[in-house]
Parts: sequence; C-alpha cells; structure tokens
Amino acid sequence: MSAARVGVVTFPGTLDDQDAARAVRHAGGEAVPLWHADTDLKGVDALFLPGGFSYGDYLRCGAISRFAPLMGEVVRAAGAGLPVLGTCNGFQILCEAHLLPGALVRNGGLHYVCRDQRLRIESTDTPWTSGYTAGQEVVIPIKHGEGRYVAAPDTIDALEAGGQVVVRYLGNPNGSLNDIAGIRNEAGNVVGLMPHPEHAVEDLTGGPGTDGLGFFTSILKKLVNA
Amino acid sequence: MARVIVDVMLKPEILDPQGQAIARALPRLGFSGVSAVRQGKRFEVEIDGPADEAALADVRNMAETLLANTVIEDFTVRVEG
Amino acid sequence: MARVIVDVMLKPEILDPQGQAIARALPRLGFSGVSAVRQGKRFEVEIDGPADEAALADVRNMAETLLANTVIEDFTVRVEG
Amino acid sequence: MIDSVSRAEQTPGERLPYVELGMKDEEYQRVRDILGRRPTSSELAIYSVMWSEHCSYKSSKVHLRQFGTKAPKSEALLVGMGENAGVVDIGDGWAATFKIESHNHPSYVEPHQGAATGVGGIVRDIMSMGARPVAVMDALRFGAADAPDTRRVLPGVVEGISSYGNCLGLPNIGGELAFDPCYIGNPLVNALCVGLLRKDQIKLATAPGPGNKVVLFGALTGPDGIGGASVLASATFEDGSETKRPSVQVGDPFMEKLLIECCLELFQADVVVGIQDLGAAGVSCATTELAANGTGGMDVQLDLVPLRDPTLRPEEILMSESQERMMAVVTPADIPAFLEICAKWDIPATVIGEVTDTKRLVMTWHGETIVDLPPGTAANEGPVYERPFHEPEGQSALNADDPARLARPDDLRATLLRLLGSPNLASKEWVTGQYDRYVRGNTVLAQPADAGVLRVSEVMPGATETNRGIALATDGNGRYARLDPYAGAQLALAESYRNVAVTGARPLAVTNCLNFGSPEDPEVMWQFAEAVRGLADACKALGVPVTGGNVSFYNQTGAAPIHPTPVVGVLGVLEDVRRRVPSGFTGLGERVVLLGETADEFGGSQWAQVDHDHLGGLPPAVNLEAERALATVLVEAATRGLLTGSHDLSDGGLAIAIAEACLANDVGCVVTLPGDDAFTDLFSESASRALVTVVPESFHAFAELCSVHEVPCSTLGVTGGSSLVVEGVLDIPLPELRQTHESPLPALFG
Ligand SMILES: Nc1ncnc2c1ncn2[C@@H]1O[C@H](COP(=O)(O)OP(=O)(O)O)[C@@H](O)[C@H]1O
Ligand SMILES: [Mg+2]
Repeated sequence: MSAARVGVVTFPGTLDDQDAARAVRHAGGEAVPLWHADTDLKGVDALFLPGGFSYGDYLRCGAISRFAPLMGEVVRAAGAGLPVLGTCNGFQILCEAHLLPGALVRNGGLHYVCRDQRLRIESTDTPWTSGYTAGQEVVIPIKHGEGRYVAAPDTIDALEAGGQVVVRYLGNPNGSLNDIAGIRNEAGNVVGLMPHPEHAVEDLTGGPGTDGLGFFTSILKKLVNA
Repeated sequence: MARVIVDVMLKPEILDPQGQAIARALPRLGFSGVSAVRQGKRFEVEIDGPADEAALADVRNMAETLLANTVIEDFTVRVEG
Repeated sequence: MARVIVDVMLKPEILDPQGQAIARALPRLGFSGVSAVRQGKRFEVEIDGPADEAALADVRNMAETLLANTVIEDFTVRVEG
Repeated sequence: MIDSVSRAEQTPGERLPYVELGMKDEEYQRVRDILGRRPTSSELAIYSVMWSEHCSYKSSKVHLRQFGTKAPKSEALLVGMGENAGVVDIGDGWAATFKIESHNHPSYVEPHQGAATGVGGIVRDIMSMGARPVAVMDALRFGAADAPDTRRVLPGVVEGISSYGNCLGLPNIGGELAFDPCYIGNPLVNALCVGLLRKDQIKLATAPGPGNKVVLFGALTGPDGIGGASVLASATFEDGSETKRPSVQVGDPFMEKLLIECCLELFQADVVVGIQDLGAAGVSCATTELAANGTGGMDVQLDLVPLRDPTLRPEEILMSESQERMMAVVTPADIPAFLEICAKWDIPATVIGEVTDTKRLVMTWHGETIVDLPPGTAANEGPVYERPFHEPEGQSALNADDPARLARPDDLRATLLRLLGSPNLASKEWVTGQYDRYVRGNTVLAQPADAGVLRVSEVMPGATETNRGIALATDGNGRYARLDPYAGAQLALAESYRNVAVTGARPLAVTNCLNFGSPEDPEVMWQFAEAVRGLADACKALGVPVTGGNVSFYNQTGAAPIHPTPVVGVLGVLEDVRRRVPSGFTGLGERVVLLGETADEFGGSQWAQVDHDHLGGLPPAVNLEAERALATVLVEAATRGLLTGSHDLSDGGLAIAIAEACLANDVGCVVTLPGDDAFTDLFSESASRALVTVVPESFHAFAELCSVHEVPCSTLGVTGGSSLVVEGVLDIPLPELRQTHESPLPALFG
C-alpha cells in the first residue's frame, strides 16, 4: 500500500512548508510539494496550507495569496470534500478565500506572540482531529502577530451552535472572540487554526512534547482507512 | 495619469486595539480632549489613464476584492483632489 | 464633537515594500493599468470639542509626535467633511 | 552634466568635495596618484566609500591581524577571515557559516528599520557563502532601562528584528539584552546569522573568467542611505532634480525571503560562478571586490542598473545602500537558466556588465566612461592607520577603586530578589516572545537557554540524514571591558565558549563584533588594541579561531564613548544533538553540583551595579586553562549522558543561575553553600564555573571525570520542592521568584 499523499502548498513567503512536510512524513505520509502558481493538485489525498508571511503579509495576511492560481483548485477541491488544513497564514488564506468564515486581525496586545500555548480540542469531528478526544488539553506553539479571530455575532453563534469551533485557547493570547483558536467549515473537511501542530511533533525540536502530531496521524489514519 | 485614494477602515463593531492603544497613550503625552481614535489604511493608487467612471469602477472592484476584506472592513474610493 | 483625519504616508523617497508588493501582484490578479500603489495609514481622531484652529494644532502636534514617524513619514491633518 | 573620465582629464584643477565625503587630503592625493589624474565624481564616490572606516577597517586592520597570526591551528576552518563570513567544517560533509555584525547607528536614528535592515544585511552575508541561512541571534544594549530614550528605542528595535526575522522564516535562537547608562544615545544592535551548506558548495565573492556576465538581482536601486553621495551629485555639478535623499533605509523582508529561496535554487542549479551581497557601499563594493578577487577586470554599464527612482545620478547609484540586492557572476551559457529562476521567484535580475582581463574596473553611463580604475586599489589597498593609543587617564584610579569598600548586605534573600528583578537579570521573555524561535522545525534549544541549539537537517543535494547539531552563543560585558579591556574581551569569549559547552557542544570557532568609541581618541584606541590582543590570545589558548566579525567605531555621544564592548559569538558542534543538555532543573531528587572555584570577585559585578551603582576594581580573573578543562568535562559528560541539566554561571553569580534553573520548569531545590561566606558564594562572578544536575546513579562517574580533568566539583544539594532553599540563608517560593523575574520588562515596556 502506498502512503497517503498530503499536498503542502508553498506561496511566495510561505515559511513553515518544510516543517509541515516533515510532520507529514513523521506521521507516515508522503508530503507532496505544491507551488502556488501551478493549477495541478497532483491528485493529493489532503491539503496542508502552512504558515508564513505570504507576500510579506503586507496588505493583509493571506489577502494576495488567495488569488494564486492554485487557490482556484483548492476552493474547488474543498467544495468537493477534500480535507484541507490551514495553520496560521494558511488559516488566514482560507478565511480570505471564504472557505472559512470570519477573519484574523492584529493581536489585541499589538505584539507578535511566540509561545507554547495550552489549548482544548473542542471538536473531533474533522478528519484532522479525529485522533484526539473531545475536551483534550494539549500544548502547541503559537507564533503570530495577527491571530485575533473575529466574525459577526451571528457567525460566531452559528459556529458555536454547529460545533464548528475545533480548538480553543486556554488563556487567550490575542483577544480572539470566544477564545477561538481554530474552526471548521460546515462540512467539516476544511479546518483552520492559528497554532502550529507541525512544531509539536518531536520531543527533540519545537515546543514541548508531541501534542501536535495528532493532526497528522488523524488525517493519515482516515486516508488509509478510506 | 491620476491618483485614486482608497481608504479602508475596520467596521465600527470590530475592536481596533491599535486605535485604542493610541487613545490610551494620548493623555499620558499631554493630549486631552480626544474621545476615540481609529486606525485604518490608506492606499494611493496611480492609474495610467484618466480617473473616469470605468477606471473608478475598476479601483472599486480592486478595493472590494483585494484592498479591503469586507468581512471586517469598509472602504471608500475617491479621486484625489 | 468633530472628527479629524490624519493621513500618514511614507515619504516619497522612502521604499514602500507594502505598496510595491501590491502593485506587483495586481497584474496577476487581472487588474491592469495601475502604475504604482503606496500604502499608508489613516487615523480618525474624534475630538470632544469643535475642530477649531486650536484643536487642529493639537492634532497636528499629536501626529508629529505619535501618529507619524517623521523620520520616514509625512502626514496631513484635515477635518472630515 | 556627467563627469566623465575625459572631462576629468580636461579639467584637472576642478575641486571635488572629498572632504565632505569624509576623505583626508592625503587620501585624496593617493587617489590622484593611483589614477594619474583627478578622479571623476563617480570614482571619488567609489573610493570614498571603499576607504571609509566601515569598509576598509583602516584604523583596526593593524590590530585585527593578530586574529590571523595568533590563530590556533584548526582543521575545522574551511574559510577564514576576509570573506563575507567564515566557514567551519562540522562533520558528515556539512559546513556552517556564521557572522555577527553591528547596526548601531541606524538603529538609533530609526529603531525599527535600523534593526530590521541589520538583520537583513547579515543574512545576505551568509547567503553569499552559498549557504542556507538557518537562524539569527541578536545582541542588544541600551541605556538605562527606565530612561525615556530607551523606551523609544528598545521597542522599535525589538519590533524591527521581530518583523524582519519572523517574516524571513529564520528562528531567533538567542541573544542578549543589557542596559547601562553608557549606551544612552548609542544603543548597540548586533545581529548574528548562521547558515548551513555542504562542504563542497562554498561560494566566494570572486569574478573569474573573462566574458562571464555580471548580474544585479533583487530589489531595485533607490536613493537609500546616500546622504553623502548627494553632496557629490549636487555640489559640483548643477542638477535640477534635487529630490530628497534619505539616510534611512527601509527593509523589505518579503523580498529578502524570495531572494534566499532564489539564491538557493541558483546554487542548486549550479549557475553561479561568484556571488556577493550588496551591503554598505552597494554597487561600489560589490563590483570592486568581485573584480579584485577574480580575473581582475570588469566592464559595467551603470545605466542598466534598474532604478526605483529614475532621477538617481551615477554617483548615487554607486553609493546607494538599497537593501535586498545581490550581485552574481554567471557564464553566458547559464544566463537564461539564471534569469528563469529569478523570474520564478519574482526577482528582478539584470545583466549589467561583463568580466574582463584588463585589470581595470570600467563603468560607462550612456556610452561615456565615468569610471576607469584598478579595482584592487579600492577594494583591498585602502589606507591603513597606526592610530596612537594610550591608557585612559584615570584607568589606574578606576582599577584601584576596589568593590571591597562597598557595604555588603545582611539580608541575602532581599539581595537575590533585587538582583533577579533588575533589568539586566530579569526575564527577557518580553523580547524573546516576539521572536519566532520554531520556524524551520530544527530548533532544539532556544530561550531560555545558554546557547541556541539547532539540529542539522536541511534538504540539500548531497545531504544525508545525521543527528548532528550546532550550538551558538553570544556574550559581552562592557563593564568588565571598561575595567580591563584585555581581560574583558577574554571573559566575553570565555562566557560564550562556556555557554556553548554547557549544552554539550564542542566549541569550534569564533565571530566577534567590536563596539567601541572613536578610534581617533587614543584612549579608545587603547581599549580597542587591548581588547583585540586579549581576544586573539584567548582564542589561541582555547583553540578556537576567529572566522570573521565586524568593527563598529564611533559609538559615542559627544565626547563620551560607550564602554568598550566586544561581543563574542562562539559556534559549537554536537555529534549527536539528542544528547544536548538543557539549562534548567528537570527531574526531582537529582544532585545539584557546582563546578569550578569561587573567589571573592565583585569588580564590575551586577551586585556592585544594582546595589551601589559602582564600577571599579578589576573584573573576575581569567583562567583559560580552567575554562578549557571545564568545557572538556561538560562536553564529555553530555556525550556520555551523565548530565540532566547544565547552566553556566555568569552575571549575578550562583544565586541567579540557581534561580533561573528553578524557574525553567518550576522545579525547586534545597542547597547548602560550600564556602564560609554566603554572600560571596551566592553573588561573586568568578569565571569558569557551571551548575549541573546529575542523577544519583551517574554521580560517581561524573565526579571521576571531574577529577581526571582537575575541575573542582562540589555537591550543593538536590532538586525538588516548590521553593529555592539555601539552607540557613534563604527560602523563596517559586511563584515569588517567578513574579520577581518576569514582571520588570513588561512593566517597563508594556
Ligand atoms: N536580544 C535577545 N534576542 C534573543 N534572545 C535573547 C535576547 N536576550 C536574551 N535572549 C535569550 O533569553 C535567554 C535568557 O537570557 P539571559 O538571561 O541573558 O541568559 P544568560 O544569562 O544565560 O546569558 C537566553 O536564551 C538568551 O539567548
Ligand atoms: Mg548564560
């Protein structure tokens, strides 16, 4: 059986692509590099949009990247149910592309924040979090200057009511509404979060522990079983 | 050649911590009488042709899709002058 | 109650990486006819009293010391209207 | 009007504003002698920047030579001083290149951009060696923490480093933050970058092969940092377009990130013959150095340089310090492939010239020759000064003012808390929390740690899996160096070396940034000469060569120079990075062991500063043999897995080291002091010491190792509990300790 293939997208200014690919391999999958200017998803089984500062984040995080040729394919594939995970800048791009509701704006404290963050996994109802238990507390690094999740009140209500909040901060680092660290779309296949699970997959490197590995093992298990 | 200005501000209901931080700092710097500050963005777009209706429609489109995120921001477009 | 607008832009001779990144991306996004983009900041300052000369002088002072970094930025102050 | 070579020949008497450009009469005369005529204004632009202190090292050169003449033999050294950065063999076919550089003055004028472009510049130095930059560090010094100007400068500097480094995707794995009134008006912003490459892929700044093309790529050239050149452009030659020329450069980290990826792809495609970054002195420096180090000649069509501002004059183009630019030498056959890779990364690239064998650097401007000079005379044969120096007046009085006269405290608990909560010793989390320390996924140790540690795991052709790691630390102590610059420089090296060794890494090589006042002041020059001599001697004694560095002079406000501040960076290697040792207490019931000898040494100490605002006497004694033995023990013990924690002792002495070790993972300890004077035991800053933890089963083996290497070793106590307890002296609950340690910087800077 060949390993499940997870596409890792690189935009100009993407930074965590090598880390994301390493995490995919670490969990037993094959990481397939995808280039923003291409229009071919190379038949991957799932997609990872890593963090970084695409286009320098100059205008607004993710604002320019969402127009990349590849994003047209991403939107189409996500609509067809392909599992997609965006972390940090990837989350911002998914919001800008309207694959996820709401937006991410400047941290309340106005500083970039890099720290090992306590989180609670709220929903295991996604292909990326099925390996966790609901309510499980984990520590995964965050590192961002614009990670405050905001959305209209009815959007927030709908997210809460629909169980679409996937990860919540324990100790809000940036002023996100309802302590939201990550959400999913209604269908559940598209997930975005500010924390960086790819920086918590090995004891040797990154944040303390390996609490982030579950995102990668969840998706690979699902793909293998599919 | 003309210059079109696009102003982008957070919607009033979205918290603006930058504006708030400035408003809080003002009294300390000896400025009184300011009740609120909001911080937004200003773009100066130089267009090749004249700023006619077609060009402005183009810039409006650009503002709508790129320069502003209408989920959280409002924008206005005007010709400088 | 009045609203005073402070526009802050990088001085023309200073590199504006933000504006350049936008300008470079525009053609790829299907927008043609734009020769340059510059990105700056816009502040909306709500003052308690009327926007008379004294108040404007105050805001100008505020812009000079806090809102703009005059080493690299220019600013303009005007009453909204 | 363009000042061409033929015009220069026709108007021999025309006076050029060389004085305004900082050139001395005799320097200008030398240029005339070299050229056999008066220089053109463009030639003068080139010579004036290339012969500036910054580019030519004219005041420091005669001293810096010692780093070469006294260099210890090192098989690890692949590229030594003189290139953009030194390169060190770290095993398994891997090499590391690293360098530290200052951006002090720009950071005072515009803290954010000054610091940001400081990071950008050093990263390009590392790229130009053919390496992938893999991490940055920053060593910062400011005036008093509560001084108003520090509140302006520090947050801006940190934000600049944070925004530039984070956006580039380079983890920040360490640095320093120190406050002292001497840096008011003259902060020190020293940035370090380290890169990795395969040993056989080193690139050099050289332009061999006549017919090869010269390509300028990266950002467009604008009027950045050319205040001086404008004097030249407008003083002699009437010119209508008098646009403003800013002296502040603005960085574009996004462009730099693209440049990094673009360069790596160019290296992989093997389409680069020689490469040079454009730093200070921009095109002048890149063209003269590339030409001088290659076949010897180059023709450049200066009007082909793509401009951000079309009004720039040739003199200004030559001196522009626009950031994010590189220059490469490429064979004609490889040009299409080169340009295609640049296009993929949206990087403007332009062929502006060609390598020749004429031994001349010739530049034209719309067909007219404006530069025709032997490039070596600008690049390598600048003026060299033997500046006079003598011991500062009052130096011996300063040394005689021994801290022994200072009243010593009774309440050591309060003293510990006072020191731990002083800005110099308080937690740096307010700063480090703004830096991405995880990006690239290879960060093994970063703050709080004695040295940053990275796993060597880069995807590169020829690379195989390895468990290798590198460790890096920077240290400097202006107070020690003020008391004795010779010893101060050695102590800086010793501390940095020790910080690398405590992680388990074997120290390999050194970089340094020498921050001093004006070299024209004989007292400053003495400090400089002593510091260089001390550092060179210590490098020899410790067996670690200097691979490169940077000199920053004129750090003074008015007539008052800063403390002499040599900042020393040490690179070490871990054969198996999984054996790295963290700096804090981790387990319970482990033995807390002090290595080294403690004497009553308070000259330049933190205690003397915090409690008495005193600087006098002599710094702690230097014992490089002890330092070397200590490092040997630490590295071997780590390699054999005997240590669970290892932290060096430095500022604030044992008390601060224990407190930091407790706070790392919230593990307390109960210790008994070994000596008969608790104050000295706790706060003395004797060098060559470390605090380690050892599980009881390993203790015997460890003690034996210490005795073989004659490293004094005394068990102080055990880890555990929720307080820092020094029996009979103090007992501080960890929450109180943490509050004291963590609150000062946020309270000061928001
Ligand atoms: N300016 C800085 N940039 C990055 N890291 C820093 C900076 N200042 C301090 N640090 C990091 O914070 C931690 C604690 O610093 P410090 O207390 O000075 O360490 P030490 O006393 O062991 O030299 C270290 O990991 C150090 O590298
Ligand atoms: Mg240390």
